[in-house]
Amino acid sequence: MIMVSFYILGIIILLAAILAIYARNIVTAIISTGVISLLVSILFLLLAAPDVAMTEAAIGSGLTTMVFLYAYNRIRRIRERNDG
Amino acid sequence: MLQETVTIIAYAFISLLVITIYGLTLNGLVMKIVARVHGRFGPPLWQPFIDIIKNNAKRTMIYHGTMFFLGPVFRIAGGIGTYLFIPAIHGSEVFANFSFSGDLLLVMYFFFFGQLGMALGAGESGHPYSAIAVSRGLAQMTAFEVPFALSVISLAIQYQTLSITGIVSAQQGGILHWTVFTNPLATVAALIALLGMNMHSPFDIVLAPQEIPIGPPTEFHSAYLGLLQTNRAIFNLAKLVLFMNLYFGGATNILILIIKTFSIYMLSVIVGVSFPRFRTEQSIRFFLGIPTILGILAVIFQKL
Amino acid sequence: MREMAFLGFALVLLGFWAMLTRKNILRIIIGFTIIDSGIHLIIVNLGYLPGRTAPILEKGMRVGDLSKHFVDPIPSALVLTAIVIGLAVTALMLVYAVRIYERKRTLNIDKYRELKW
Amino acid sequence: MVEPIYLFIILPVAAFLMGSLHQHLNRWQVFIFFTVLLFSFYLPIPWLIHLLKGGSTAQVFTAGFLPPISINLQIGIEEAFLMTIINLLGIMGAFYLLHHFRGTVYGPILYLVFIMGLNGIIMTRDLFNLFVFMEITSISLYSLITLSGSSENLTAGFKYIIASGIASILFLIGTIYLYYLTGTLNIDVMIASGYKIVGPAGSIALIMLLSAIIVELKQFPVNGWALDIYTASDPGIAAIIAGGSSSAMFFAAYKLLPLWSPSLSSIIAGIGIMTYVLMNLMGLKQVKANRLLGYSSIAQIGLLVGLSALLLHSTPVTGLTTIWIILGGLLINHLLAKAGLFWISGLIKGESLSSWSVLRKYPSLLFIFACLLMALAGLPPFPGFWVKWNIAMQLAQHKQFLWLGFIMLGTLLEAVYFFRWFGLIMKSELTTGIRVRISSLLPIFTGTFLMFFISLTMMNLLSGFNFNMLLPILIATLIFALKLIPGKLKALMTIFIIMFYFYFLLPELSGLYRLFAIIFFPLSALFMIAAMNKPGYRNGYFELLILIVLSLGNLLTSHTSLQFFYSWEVITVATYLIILRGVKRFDTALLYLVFSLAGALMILAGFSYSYAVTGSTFLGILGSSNSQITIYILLVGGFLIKTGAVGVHIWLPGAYAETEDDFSPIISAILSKTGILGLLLVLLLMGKSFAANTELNTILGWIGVLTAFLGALFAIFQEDLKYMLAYSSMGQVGYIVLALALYSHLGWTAALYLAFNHIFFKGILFLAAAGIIQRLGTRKMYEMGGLINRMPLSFLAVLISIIALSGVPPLSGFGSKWLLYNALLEKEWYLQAALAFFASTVAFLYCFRLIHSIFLGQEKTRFRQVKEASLWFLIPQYVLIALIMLISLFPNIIIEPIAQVMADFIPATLSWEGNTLMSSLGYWNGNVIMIITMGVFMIPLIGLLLRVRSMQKVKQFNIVYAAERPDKPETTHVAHNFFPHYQKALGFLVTPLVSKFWAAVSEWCHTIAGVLRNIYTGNGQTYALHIVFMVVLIYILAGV
Amino acid sequence: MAKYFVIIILLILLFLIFWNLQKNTAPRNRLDLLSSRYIDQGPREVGSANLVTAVVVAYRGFDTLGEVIVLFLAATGVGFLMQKRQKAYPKSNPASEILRTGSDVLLPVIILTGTYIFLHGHLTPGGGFQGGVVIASGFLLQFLARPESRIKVRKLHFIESISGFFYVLSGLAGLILAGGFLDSRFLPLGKWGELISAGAIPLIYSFIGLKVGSELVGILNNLKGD
Repeated sequence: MIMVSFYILGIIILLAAILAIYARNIVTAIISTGVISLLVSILFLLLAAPDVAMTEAAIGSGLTTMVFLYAYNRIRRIRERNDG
Repeated sequence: MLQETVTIIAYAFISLLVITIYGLTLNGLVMKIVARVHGRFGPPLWQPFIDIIKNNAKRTMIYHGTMFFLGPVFRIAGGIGTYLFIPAIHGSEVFANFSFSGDLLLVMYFFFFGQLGMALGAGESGHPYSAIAVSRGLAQMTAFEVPFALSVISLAIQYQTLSITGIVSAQQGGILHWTVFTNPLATVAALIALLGMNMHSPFDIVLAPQEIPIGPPTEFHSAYLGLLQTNRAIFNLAKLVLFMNLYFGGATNILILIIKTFSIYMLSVIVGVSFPRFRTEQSIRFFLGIPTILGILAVIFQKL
Repeated sequence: MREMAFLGFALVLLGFWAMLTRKNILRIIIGFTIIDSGIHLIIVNLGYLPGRTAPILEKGMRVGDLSKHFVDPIPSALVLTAIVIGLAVTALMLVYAVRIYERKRTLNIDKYRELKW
Repeated sequence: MVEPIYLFIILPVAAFLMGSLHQHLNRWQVFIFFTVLLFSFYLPIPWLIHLLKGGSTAQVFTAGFLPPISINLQIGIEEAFLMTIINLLGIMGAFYLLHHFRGTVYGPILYLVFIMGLNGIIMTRDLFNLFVFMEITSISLYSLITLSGSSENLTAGFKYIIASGIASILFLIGTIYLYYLTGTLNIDVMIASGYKIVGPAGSIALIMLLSAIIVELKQFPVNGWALDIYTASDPGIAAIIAGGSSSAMFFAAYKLLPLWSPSLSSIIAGIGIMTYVLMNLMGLKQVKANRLLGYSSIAQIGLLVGLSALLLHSTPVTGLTTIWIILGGLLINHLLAKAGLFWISGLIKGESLSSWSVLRKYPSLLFIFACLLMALAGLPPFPGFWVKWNIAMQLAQHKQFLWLGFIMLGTLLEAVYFFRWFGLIMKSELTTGIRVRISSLLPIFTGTFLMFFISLTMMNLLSGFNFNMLLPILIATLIFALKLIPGKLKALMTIFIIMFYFYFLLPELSGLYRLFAIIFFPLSALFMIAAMNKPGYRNGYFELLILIVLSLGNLLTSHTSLQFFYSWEVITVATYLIILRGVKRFDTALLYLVFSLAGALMILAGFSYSYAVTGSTFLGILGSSNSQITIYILLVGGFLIKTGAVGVHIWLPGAYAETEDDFSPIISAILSKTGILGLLLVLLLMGKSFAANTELNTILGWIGVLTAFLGALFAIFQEDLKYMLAYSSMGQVGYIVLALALYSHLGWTAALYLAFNHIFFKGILFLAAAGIIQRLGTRKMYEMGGLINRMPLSFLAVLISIIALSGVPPLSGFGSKWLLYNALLEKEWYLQAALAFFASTVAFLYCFRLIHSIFLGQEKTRFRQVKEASLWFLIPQYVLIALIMLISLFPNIIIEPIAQVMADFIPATLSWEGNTLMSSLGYWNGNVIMIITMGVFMIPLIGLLLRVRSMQKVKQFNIVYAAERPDKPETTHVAHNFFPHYQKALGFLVTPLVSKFWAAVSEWCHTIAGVLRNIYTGNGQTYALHIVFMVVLIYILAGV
Repeated sequence: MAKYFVIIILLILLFLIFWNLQKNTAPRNRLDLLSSRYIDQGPREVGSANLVTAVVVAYRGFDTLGEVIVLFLAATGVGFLMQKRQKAYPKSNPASEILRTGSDVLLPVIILTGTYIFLHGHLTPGGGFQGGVVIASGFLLQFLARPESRIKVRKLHFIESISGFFYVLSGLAGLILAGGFLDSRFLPLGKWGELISAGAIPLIYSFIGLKVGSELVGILNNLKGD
């Protein structure tokens, strides 16, 4: 059971990684990165590390993604101002 | 001590006088012979004496500067000095000159003394021909000194001494003891060098009678010229005596000296008249070619 | 679990791939975070022993032979630190990206070559 | 003693509080900032003292548990030392950055945390904690780099983050697997349980860890980002990166050293030393100052890394102290010097190397700059010198000759670009653009001052204090301090000091050394009379002269090879500076320095080889080993460079000719004898059984005679007066080398006699040249002419000296020729003798050309009014003429003492009979020859004088030339290209093959550097790729 | 293209290295001495039920100090870098009413949750860092809901400083009152399993939580702009 869920998660993680690398839209990529972290944190739970899972979920998928999006947002705004 | 000194000086004077007279005669003789070879009548035998007396008797009123004035003095001092450091006649006290004060190296370097002085005097004359001629002369000299030096080194190996007296005494006791037979390579190298030393044709570009009237002494006249001419007799003979001592067994009396030096001189003259003139760089290359190789071979053979 | 480690390494390599080939510096930063996730996975996996539980005492557990029931707490502790450091670095990189974009109006890393040799 | 843990309490607290309270703190903020920094500086000092007194290494435990349960810190000697200097650098750097920190609270906070991080890296004994502290320093640097906010700052910083990020990843992987294998994170426990780190997993874990550290240490090839950081970041930040961050990281590497397997260890050594060499090589191409400093920084750290890997692994515990001193010295030397240079770079507005020429306006800064460069190049009296020396000794002792060679190559390359830079500063157009702030200057000066202090300490530690070695520098500094004394007075003082020193030195010396002391002291004092002629202050000139001459004295009193080498290098540097002062273009001086340093390195290699075999630096036992051939080759090679032997002579003409006119006599006549002294010492000290018989002497002899010949040949084609004399010097010294190579009593007597003679006549010639050039303002001989009327005294001096030079009897020169040929023939070196003879006739050519072109021939219109040379030039000339005359008349007064001295070493073959010298081959009576020559000269002269009345000097153009009277002196003065026929006949021999060869070497070095540095594309991704590549490479090399 | 080729080759080699590394790592079936000791002695020595917390706060507390400093550095660095930003940027659109109301309601709940997490760090999974992040996420929601809102930066900094200060101070207390710097046992260990137990761990985690939370809010605030 664990192994099955692991394999499914693993494949999704890898696909998400590829998506993060190659997605046209940078926002998609950022979200995919967050998804990777989230799924990895599930793996941490499987590995009996709830502390790490919590942290990874909170920091890796939550906060980091937000920081990413904020940064990207600023870049976009610079671009807009520049174009405008 | 004083008496000894006075005697030596007196002997030197005698030796010098004899050699001067002989030298002048030799010059006259050669001029005559060369003229005859050319098919001319030529000057009389005593012409050099006349020239020398005439020129020396003339009073000079002008000069180009101190060095110009001293140039001929340097020149003749060089000639006399060279001669006086060579023992002219083996065993003779009169003709031993001042050979006790130095060896062959001294003589070889004293050659330069007169050359240098002459070159300086000629330089101050401000005449471009003099400078050109000096440049050519010096350049040529460096070249012919090489085979000569090699030849001398070969002798030094052969006789294990640099003393001229020593070399001469080692050659005594028969014609076959002469260097010319015991060490022919060295002799040939040196004789070729002698051609250059004498600045005879084909190595007479220094004088180059056509474009550079008489070489370095172009501006020298009257008394200066007299000194130079005197020197030419003495210096010429000094070289001949040296060669005689080194390669032809030396001389035990004045007659042998005359015969031997005359023969050596004639040798160079004959070679001279039969060759065209070399340009300076050609003569440099020439001397650094075959004669130098001969010299090196002479050294190597002696060392073996 | 060996598979877990390979997943971790696969993430590391994918991250490297992103970092080495993508020109957009945001993607490079994404590559970094992917590598980070992979590393964390590797570390936690090394502390895992099959069949054991998280090192949290609950009422009723007997103190004494707990070390036979728990996984290794040290890697977890290290990963906690590593995650926070990763966040710090990512945040700084992103701020850098913003500032660089402000200056250079491009996110292409090939264009940042005024300094070389 | 304060517990070190308080560093991690006070600094964070200060940082935390400053973050929020800065509005309330206002001015106090700066106060708190510096108080905290001062505290961090103070903290390790009592520990250092305590530990130096023999106290034991202290452990600091955290969390109330003992390691390995909890993290512990350690403060031992190394830690305390490094913390002291890094925190000191921290304070100085903060002071420098003060103006940047105004108006921002973030800067000081980041800076404080950065300093704390460095201390943490140094002290922690936990691998993961080390990682945390590395991250702390990196992250604070990420921000600090952007201090000036330029876009270069940002892009460089981004590359740094990429590289450092990858390094962190590798470090983490390595750490966690090591933990997995050993079950601990404590470094000491991990080292103790090293047996558990086995198999491929262990090796790969180590490789990962190692790769991370190599990236952080900025080693080749994973350092492109570091170069960008050094270039782009504010110099104040670059200084703390180069000094602080690199040093701390080095210490981290040092800590982990016992972890590496032997094969990894040698990989580290290879990477470190290759970094040193290649970075210095690539530095050759660099034109930006900060980037060049970056190259040099990386190189220095590479050296440190390489050395620690090479030495620490194979040294027994007893020898460790020395190695620590070496590494510590190298570190502190680099730290202070590089930080100082970066700080100076912050003052200068331009970024190109030549924009630093503005320093010329600030002599004190320039002085500091020169000091820092010399320190980095490993020249005395800076710590770098002691380090260089001991590195050579230690590596030799460990038989690491290949690495030693590489290190020397790197040193040389570094010196090339540094001193090229210095030359550029001194000689390129004066730029403007400098902002000098007191706050910036203070750390620069403090750092340099500290360097002197540390050098003294190192001298004390490594070789014992020696006041004599310091004396020259002290005196020179003292004179330098008396800035406003007129030059003439300084000249007098210089002469006085030199003679005073001589007076005290002479009784200490004996034999050979006494002869050389006479060469070095009274004669150079005599030459210095000429300096009285020049007006103005001439700052630096006399100081350097004193430095040179007094160091020459130290050469003579040296007992150990260290003392000798020290003085040797001081002379080299001082000579370089004095040459640089005088020349118009810096490359002449640079060429001198580069060749001299190469020579010095060869000498160093020789000494170190000897040390490796005998284990002692005592000069007397130089030869008591069975590897004499190597030592002989190295030492003789080194000294030959100094003599300007053919093949390595290309520095010589420029150095002799282009330098100031009154220094030329000293360098060509006197300083060229240092090489001779060296050669003589080598032959003496190598032991008779070896040195007298070795076939190498034959080679040496041929080198000597070829130098003599080619020197003379080059001289005849020179149009420039001083170049001719320079080449002539080269040739004359070639004779001396030839004579020395003979290893016979006659030969050595000839050599020293030649040496004396050469000083006399070359001194006169250069002094006369100086006088002439001063009056005429040109050095081209064909522009002169006819000067005999204007400068009769100079003419006479030159005349006598060329007679002496060419060896024409009766003057002293003939004696040297006579001795030389006799010696050569005695030794049966016949072909050499012939070539020497040829060379001496060629010398005749340039002698004549010299005197003819200048003094004879046609007088030029523009020089009609020139006066006789200055009296100050004539006085020493005529003293020398008197000496020449004296020894011509009585050669014995000089030959006899020389022959006696030489008889101490080799049985005499020279004998006397009254005034007649007898060799086994010939004889020579100088006295009589002189008298006879005078006689035969005077008699015709008197005869001629009798026949002249009312002499009248003809006008200049009163000659008949091509049937007309010339009217222009230029067309009638045959002087230009005086020996065209020689050019045609033997010109091929003077093709500058050697110059071309060295030019090609330089060209190739630059080309290789240019190609190599293409790997630094400026693209962050490429740099990341380099790191991956390096990991793979190390993996392959380690052969897992 | 050649560059891609090189990268592929290098990454394949890197993969081989990793493969080699993992393949040769023997799976372990029992814990090492050190971790066994942590597990066996931890509850007794430190009093923490969560042994990860025991390691993080107590045994490897020094690492955690570093960790806090790293985050502090990140916050400072972001502030430092953003301080020099150029002119103002165009305003972003205001968020929907639902989001605003929701965030207003949620904020206290989220903060409470965060506080719970770091206060129970020694008992349950989670701790100061996780709690801090949760608190920050509450503010994040605020930012999203009211992009124009400005938080009181000075107050934020004050909380950050003071909590950091007290964190180090509690470490110092450990040095003075207990076994060493950052020793959490300067307070009584209390009864195992209770909220107020495990020495100073809850206290320390609270400070950390506050500090981390305020720092993260600072970062987000800085990045948000305006």
